[in-house]
Amino acid sequence: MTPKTNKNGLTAFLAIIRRDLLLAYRYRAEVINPILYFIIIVSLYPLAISPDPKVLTKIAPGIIWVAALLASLLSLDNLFRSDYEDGTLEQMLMSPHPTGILVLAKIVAHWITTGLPLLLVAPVLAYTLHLDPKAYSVLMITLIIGTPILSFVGAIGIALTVGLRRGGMLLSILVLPLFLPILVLSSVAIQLAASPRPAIAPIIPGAWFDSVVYLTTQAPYSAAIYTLSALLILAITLAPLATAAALRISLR
Amino acid sequence: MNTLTEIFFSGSHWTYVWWAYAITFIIVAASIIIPTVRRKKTLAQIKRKIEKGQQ
Amino acid sequence: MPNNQKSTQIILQARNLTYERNDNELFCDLNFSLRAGEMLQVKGANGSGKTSLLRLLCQLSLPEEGTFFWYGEELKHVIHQYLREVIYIGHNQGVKNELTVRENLNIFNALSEQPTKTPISQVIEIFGLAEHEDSILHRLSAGQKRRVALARLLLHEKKLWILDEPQTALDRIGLSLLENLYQQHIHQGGMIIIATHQPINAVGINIKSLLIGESDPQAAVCE
Amino acid sequence: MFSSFNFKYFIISAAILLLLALVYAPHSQPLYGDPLKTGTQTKVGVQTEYGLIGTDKFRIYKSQKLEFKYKNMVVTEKINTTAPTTGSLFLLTNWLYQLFFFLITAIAIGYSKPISNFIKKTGSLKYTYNLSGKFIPWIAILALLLATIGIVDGLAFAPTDAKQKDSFRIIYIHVPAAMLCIQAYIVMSIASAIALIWRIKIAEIVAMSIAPLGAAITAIALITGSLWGARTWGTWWEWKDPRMVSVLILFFIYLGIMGLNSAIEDKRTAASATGIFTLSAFVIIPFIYVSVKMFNSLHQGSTQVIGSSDMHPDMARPLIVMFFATMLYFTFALLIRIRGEILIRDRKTQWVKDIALRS
Repeated sequence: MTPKTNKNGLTAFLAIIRRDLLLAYRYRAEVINPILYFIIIVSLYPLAISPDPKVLTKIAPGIIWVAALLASLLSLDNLFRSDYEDGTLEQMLMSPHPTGILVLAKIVAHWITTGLPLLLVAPVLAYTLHLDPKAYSVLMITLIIGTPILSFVGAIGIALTVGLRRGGMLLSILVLPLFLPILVLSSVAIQLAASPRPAIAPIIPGAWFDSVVYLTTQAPYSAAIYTLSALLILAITLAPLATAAALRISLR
Repeated sequence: MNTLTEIFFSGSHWTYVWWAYAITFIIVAASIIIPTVRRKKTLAQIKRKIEKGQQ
Repeated sequence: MPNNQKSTQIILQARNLTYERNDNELFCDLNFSLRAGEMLQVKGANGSGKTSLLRLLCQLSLPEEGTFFWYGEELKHVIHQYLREVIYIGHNQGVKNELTVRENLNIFNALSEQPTKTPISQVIEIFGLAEHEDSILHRLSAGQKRRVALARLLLHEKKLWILDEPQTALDRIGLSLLENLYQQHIHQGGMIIIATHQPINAVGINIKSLLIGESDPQAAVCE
Repeated sequence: MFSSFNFKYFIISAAILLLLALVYAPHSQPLYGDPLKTGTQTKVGVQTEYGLIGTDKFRIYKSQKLEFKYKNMVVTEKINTTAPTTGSLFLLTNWLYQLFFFLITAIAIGYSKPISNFIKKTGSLKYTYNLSGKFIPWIAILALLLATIGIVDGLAFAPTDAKQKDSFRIIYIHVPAAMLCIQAYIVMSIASAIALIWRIKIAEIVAMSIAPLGAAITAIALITGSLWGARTWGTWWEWKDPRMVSVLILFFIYLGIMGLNSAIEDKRTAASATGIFTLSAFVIIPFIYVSVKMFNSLHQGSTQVIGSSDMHPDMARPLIVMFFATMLYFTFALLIRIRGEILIRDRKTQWVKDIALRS
């Protein structure tokens, strides 16, 4: 009879989150990188396209979301890379706790250190891009729901390419098509919130997701937000399992 | 010769149809020929290695 | 006093193990078994698959064929108990260089399910890391980092130790510390599988040896 | 025979597959939507924030702009009568086809225990190599026969569409290809799932060899789609069209899978890693369709037409023939690719050496 175990999955989960936050705190300089990257990318567009406020308001949601997507894609690398190199990842795979929980902890910690700061900076940048005042609330909602999905789905990609020497380019080719629904849903939601025109949607729900689109008649952007949150729930439940399996494979 | 140019560059409805069918034919043919060639090549490679091994 | 009455039950057993690394077979039909209180030294030239065999034991990689048995049961079915009883220290020591000694040990303490056998502060004393307890591992020497990695052996009640070249970068004191760790573990009925070239002069332990690769004709090598 | 049939597996898998069918149903219909054949009588309605604004029944002859007044709001709608729609005949065959496909998979899963030890027992790679060797000529001949019938019928005998004249004949290549790249992906996902769960070598080889073939078929769908669009919509690439964009994303996913597959040297780990990625992308594909359809409804203000009319039977006949032709072509090209991979995978075994010496 094994002695009473005083450490269940939860303690390991919290220990890993605490460890990663401690690491991030100890190297605070690195936490700012995704934010700087985010700011620089956003500032490219007005210079590249046109500083005229009318143009910028139209494309502001897209700019912010593309920048958020690229920033989180860039920061995915330090999710498993350092653990892979110093062997802690092997120890995690060998721990009796289910790997899914440990991976979930790492992804949550990664989101707190990289996804969350983007949320703080986004409204300021949205202001500089003359975003429509009505759209700020929806911008924040989509970012709060969207950025965790980026971390979860990106974790699967980085878990697959962590073992490869030149995995960086392959990671973006793998993960960007999977990021697309998030990008499109969020920018559609923000544009629907910003634009006064009533949203026109198909009226014959041919399939289940036509009725989801049909929902735009309640609040113009609600269907997009509903789908985004469905994607978030799917990501939270399935991505850790897929990432754990992917880690097992790339460490083989 | 001008029938060819006429078919493929006259800009009428049929040109688009012919272009579509031609490109599909090329891709389909490639997707059949390339693996067969590769299969033949692997067989030849194995054969060469065996013969080299026997000397 | 070494427990001389040998417990006959085979705890860990491997049957016709075959392993391929990108299409060249490292070893096939490898059989070995381990009883409580035994130590197995895996020998073989570099690249002969010693580390691969250890990773197979840790279930980090899968064999082409062959099965493991733990207490007579197939490992696939008792993987959870197995992982509770096993600890693996590989080449890269599995410690975070950006954290302090105490923080590293705290994490290992949380990662395993058993209650802590020896409290962390006592473990730090045993391994002579008392004054470096709160210093970042970056600043410590390779030998001290290796001691932090080995400190994990005492943290929990682990039946099977799987060690890959544990003695690298250890000084004389470290080596003697390591050797009496072996003795202590074996006497308590533990098992050790170690892949190393240095001879292990731990008195009172019968060391079985297992040869892999071409270095020895009767080694388990593939035709 | 029935004793080894595992009803639990069968019912669970049937339930899961039914759920998948529901999720995937919308785009297993022809990917180019349900346009209107000119001259049909129909109603057009638009759902706006202020309620349903619509017309009563009227006959549509050409693309036109409709004006609806609602309170003080004027909503204008553009209706296009593009390619002929496919009628219920086609939808029926499609649903039967999908149902047949999922039923076979559910039964196979029910028999998974006997099947997996059959596969393990028969030294699967050699057995598959020889078995497929026998089938390939027949499949090739049948595919060629059906393809020629379909194309000749489609090009020569099908009536020209009133509005699109002859450029609509691209439909006989575009629609089967568009559907095939979805089916290829589903087959690849099932093969990867089997390879991951039971680690059967042949499943890994099947999954790995579908990726390049799927990419080729998606390329065909994209090219023929844009060529067709070039004639009917004027621009050969239309970002607003949800079908084109989602097929393009599927193409990127195929390329990602091929990239990941070639990046890992060891074949077995490469197959497992690709399997994980295929299944993760399999979960996200419905969301791609949802988001692109929503994107389209935001910018174009989609004109959903109440009631869709049937496709002229002469037009539909070659399409159905072409479906079976493309399916057979897919199996044919896949089997060739599989045989190549089997030889590479087992190049050390004796039976491969014999074949090499004999060749």
